[in-house]
Amino acid sequence: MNGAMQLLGVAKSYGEGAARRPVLEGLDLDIPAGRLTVIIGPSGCGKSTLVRLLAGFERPTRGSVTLDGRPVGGADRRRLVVFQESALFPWMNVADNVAYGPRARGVRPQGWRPQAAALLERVGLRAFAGRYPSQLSGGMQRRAELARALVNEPEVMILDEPFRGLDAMTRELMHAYYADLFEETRRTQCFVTTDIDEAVFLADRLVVMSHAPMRVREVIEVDLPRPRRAADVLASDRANDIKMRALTLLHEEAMRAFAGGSRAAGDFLAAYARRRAPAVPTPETRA
Amino acid sequence: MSAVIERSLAAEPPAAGQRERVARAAHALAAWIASPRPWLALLGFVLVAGFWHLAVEVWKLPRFAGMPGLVATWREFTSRDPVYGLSLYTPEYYVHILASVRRVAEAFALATLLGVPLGLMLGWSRGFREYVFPVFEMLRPIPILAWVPLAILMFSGTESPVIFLTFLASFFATALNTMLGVESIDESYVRASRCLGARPWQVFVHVVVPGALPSIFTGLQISVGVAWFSLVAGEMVSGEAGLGYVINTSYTNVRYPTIVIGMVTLGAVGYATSALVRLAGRWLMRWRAREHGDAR
Amino acid sequence: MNLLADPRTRATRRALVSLVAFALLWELGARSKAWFGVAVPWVGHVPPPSAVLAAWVRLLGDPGYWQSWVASLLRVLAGFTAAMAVGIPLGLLLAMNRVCRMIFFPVLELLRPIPPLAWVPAAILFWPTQELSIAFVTFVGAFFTIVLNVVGGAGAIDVRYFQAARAMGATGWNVFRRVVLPATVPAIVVGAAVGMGITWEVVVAAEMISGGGSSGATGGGMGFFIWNSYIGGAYEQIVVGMISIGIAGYACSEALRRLGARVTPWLVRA
Amino acid sequence: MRAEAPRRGRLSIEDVVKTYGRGEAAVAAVDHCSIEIPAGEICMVVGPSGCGKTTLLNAIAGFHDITSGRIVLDGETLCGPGRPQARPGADRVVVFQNGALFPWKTVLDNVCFGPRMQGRAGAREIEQRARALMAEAGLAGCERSYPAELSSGTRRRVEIVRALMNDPSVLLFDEPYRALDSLTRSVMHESLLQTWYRDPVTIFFITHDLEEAIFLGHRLVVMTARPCRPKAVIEIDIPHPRDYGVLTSPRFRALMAEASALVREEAEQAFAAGDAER
Repeated sequence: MNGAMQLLGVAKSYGEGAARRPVLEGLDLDIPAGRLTVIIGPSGCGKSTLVRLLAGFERPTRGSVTLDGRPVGGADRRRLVVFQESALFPWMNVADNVAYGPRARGVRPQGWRPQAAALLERVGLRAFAGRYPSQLSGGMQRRAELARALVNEPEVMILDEPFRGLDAMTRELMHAYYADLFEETRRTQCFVTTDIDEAVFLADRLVVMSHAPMRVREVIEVDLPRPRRAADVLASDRANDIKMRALTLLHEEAMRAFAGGSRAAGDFLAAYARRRAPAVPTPETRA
Repeated sequence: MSAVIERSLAAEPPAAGQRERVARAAHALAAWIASPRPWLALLGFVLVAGFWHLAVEVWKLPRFAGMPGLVATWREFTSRDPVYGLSLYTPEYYVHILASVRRVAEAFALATLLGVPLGLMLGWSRGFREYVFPVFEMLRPIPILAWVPLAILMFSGTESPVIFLTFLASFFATALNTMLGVESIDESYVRASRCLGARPWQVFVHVVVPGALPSIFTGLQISVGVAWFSLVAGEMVSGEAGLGYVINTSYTNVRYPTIVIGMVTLGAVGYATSALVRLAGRWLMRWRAREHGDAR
Repeated sequence: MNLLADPRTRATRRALVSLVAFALLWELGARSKAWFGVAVPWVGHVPPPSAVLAAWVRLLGDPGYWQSWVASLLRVLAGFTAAMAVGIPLGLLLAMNRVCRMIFFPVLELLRPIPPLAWVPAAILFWPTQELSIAFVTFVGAFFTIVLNVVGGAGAIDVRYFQAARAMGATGWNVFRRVVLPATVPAIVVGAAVGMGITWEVVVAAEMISGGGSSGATGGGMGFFIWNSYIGGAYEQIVVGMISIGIAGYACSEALRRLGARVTPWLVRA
Repeated sequence: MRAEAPRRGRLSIEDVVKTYGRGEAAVAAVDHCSIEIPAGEICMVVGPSGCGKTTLLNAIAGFHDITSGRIVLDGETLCGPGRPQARPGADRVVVFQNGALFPWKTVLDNVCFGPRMQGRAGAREIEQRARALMAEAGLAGCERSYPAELSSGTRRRVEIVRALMNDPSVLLFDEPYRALDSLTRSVMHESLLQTWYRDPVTIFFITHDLEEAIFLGHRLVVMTARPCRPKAVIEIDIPHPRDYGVLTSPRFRALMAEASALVREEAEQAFAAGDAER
């Protein structure tokens, strides 16, 4: 089973001299083959940089990023990314978008056409194949993007908060979709998010990251049965314990992040500090 | 733990913000010098000027023979006693520049004074737009230069027709962009201000005008460019002084290097005036500049 | 359903009212000298719309009027297509190749503020025939707008599209043909529409300044037709010429916008 | 807690209908919706995207009219038969989805905007109160910044303080935290509750996020798909004050299960119809 990725002693910084901004320092991270690894950490802790390194859009300043032991070159179809905002080509309809990869690599149509059609069917977009991305809803765009990536049979799928911005209900349905797709294809997934519920529902392996420098704070094995159903996960105590553990870790990281001057975490602690709430009026007593 | 928060929550003293911005600007400049960018730009100029020099004065290619050469023009431009009477050292050169700049400034000011309020009204009140915009939109496509004869008929003398033409071009550009600016304001700002009890005229002053400001300045920049465009034409046809006049008369009196001097000066002064408008915009809309600079 | 209250018809009704009012005021102003003895400033010296209309009807039968139309249109199209033919590829080249951009973009940026009409004397010197020099000036007018728009458009393409394309194994040429080109089309359409507007402005001016070109009085184009009417004292014809060019310019820009809309079906219309 | 007169803010929406367009092109957005909100209650409104929740909020705020029905605030009819559109006013302040702080005004000028426009008090007094309210909300120190310099979370809290400066009877929230990431959102929830404990104004809060709805609300109104009308009302009997620990309590999870079952049917209908739920 291939598709295992590993980061060893990876460091990454932007700018030179006085304006040098180290984002990653000595990061070691394992993304095991055939499993769904979810990476969660406070916003602004360098998760997007990690995505770019895994995808090969950027080189690490130090250390190595390997796929099945071999160092990773530039971007290629073995490691495909699904971005936060849709990267569907707006000027191509859904069918052309999905067919783009195989066509660009000169694969003969008989090689990919049946599979593309099947994928479109699988994500429920066969009826919308002729539509342009701007004519699709947020959820449908995300499904088209998943199909566009999967048609290239990548060994690793890297997703950078792909469902952020969707309304909660569409997100829930997308979670189910994505989990089923994973259980069918069993390709290595590296899913980055800030949403704890999303992380617990999807993950085989939940990696909580620390802040500045970004390191693995703790790895939690999510041994919930598959296929996962929202109602079961909500009711499961095991899932609840994992969520509590992750929440506590993240709050501690936010505390450290705040000391590092990150504004986002600053709000967190400002509100969080005044837990001693004043005496509370309830609507009934006063009316 | 709350001590940590109180200390860090207090925003850093503004002076640091200022120093930080200056340091960042200095750093950006140093990076720009170090990068290949300025040298390649210089290479670009050398290539174009070089081709012009070679084609005219060295290879004497067909068609280029009669043209003023680079060296000839440069010598004329920088000589104390220019053959055709116009160079950096002759006061007449600056008289022409001043004449043109004064006309553009006068026309641009008038266009802004009339164009911005009209644009704001067109964008703000639908009734006003439904009555006024059709006439405005009928006159706008008419090329400014087609107004030349009418301008001469309508205005006596040679000065006011040129100012009118330059004004006309700027006026249409300013009014249109201001109107588009008002229409592009996010409706939630208008709604928020009405929620907070602002009466219509207060909404106009506190939301519509500042909200439309970015587009107004886009319009003003286009308006300056268009002003120079029609000024030159106006001066060529009926002017007595000014850079357009210089270029035209240099042609009729076969003073070719001066044509090029006129053109280059026009380019430089035009660039300077639009840079001035850009700076005014940046200064007036400081809240935008900070948006890109400091937001961490 | 009260027809008058429907917003659309109300808008057209108000447009008619304002245009009629404008024409009436113009008529009154223009005839103020004859009717009231004192000329209203500015408008007083302008031919009244009734006279303009009469002149226009007369001109409709005059082949010279139509020849001027054709002459100007041909010059516009010549200059415009040349500007597109040179401007778009150059713009794309500058967008795709960083070194070329860093070399040539600053030069273009400094040449741009020189008003196109300032090129007329140099163009007349350079080109053998007056026809070519007018076409060159028209070219200059539209060229800078198109190049800068294309470079701007291509430069603003979201980097994620390149990353996605490259990750899926697309090579340089495929990325250009399937990503850069389609993504730049909207900017090309905008550049073309603005460029077209400028070409009309420049053609009229060039024709006026250089005496209407070599093909004599009639073939001189609208600019010359207007200037000639002014010299000849036929002031009504000046206004006819002005409005005709206005219509021609508007029609060309509108045609471009419609063509642009068809070429970019994926852009959701507001 | 400041002692003050019996709380204002009793809002009743009585059989409100809203359709856009006319004749066969008419699109119904709100369909015979009736909700009673007692003074000081946090009423959460949940429903699939595009079902007309925002239309209802806009009608209360007075941004557009209603086709029929009545909306009454503390006994005074805002809009109803004879007056289809309410007049926007400082008694019903809206906090918008993408925020509506004036980017060209400093934070302090934003917060003082309401009272200054209404001319209700002297300039110095307004500024004093603004600084006090900002300090209370932990926003001391960013008076002179421009909104663009603040993090999105801080901007939301400034917007709420700007609303509270006008002593509104009702705060109308239109999915205010949708664009924020989950961690910042949990911060905003706690900060909003802190503000409410200090000054319990009535809150009409639209959201699609069930966890947010149950964590904040006293009551949860589940809306049907378009055209929206209340499908069910869930009492959220988790005691106040609440903090993030509540998210994992059994009662919370039971309420989540009940609410998501109700909402799922409506969402699936919208999802299957494939209409643009952006």
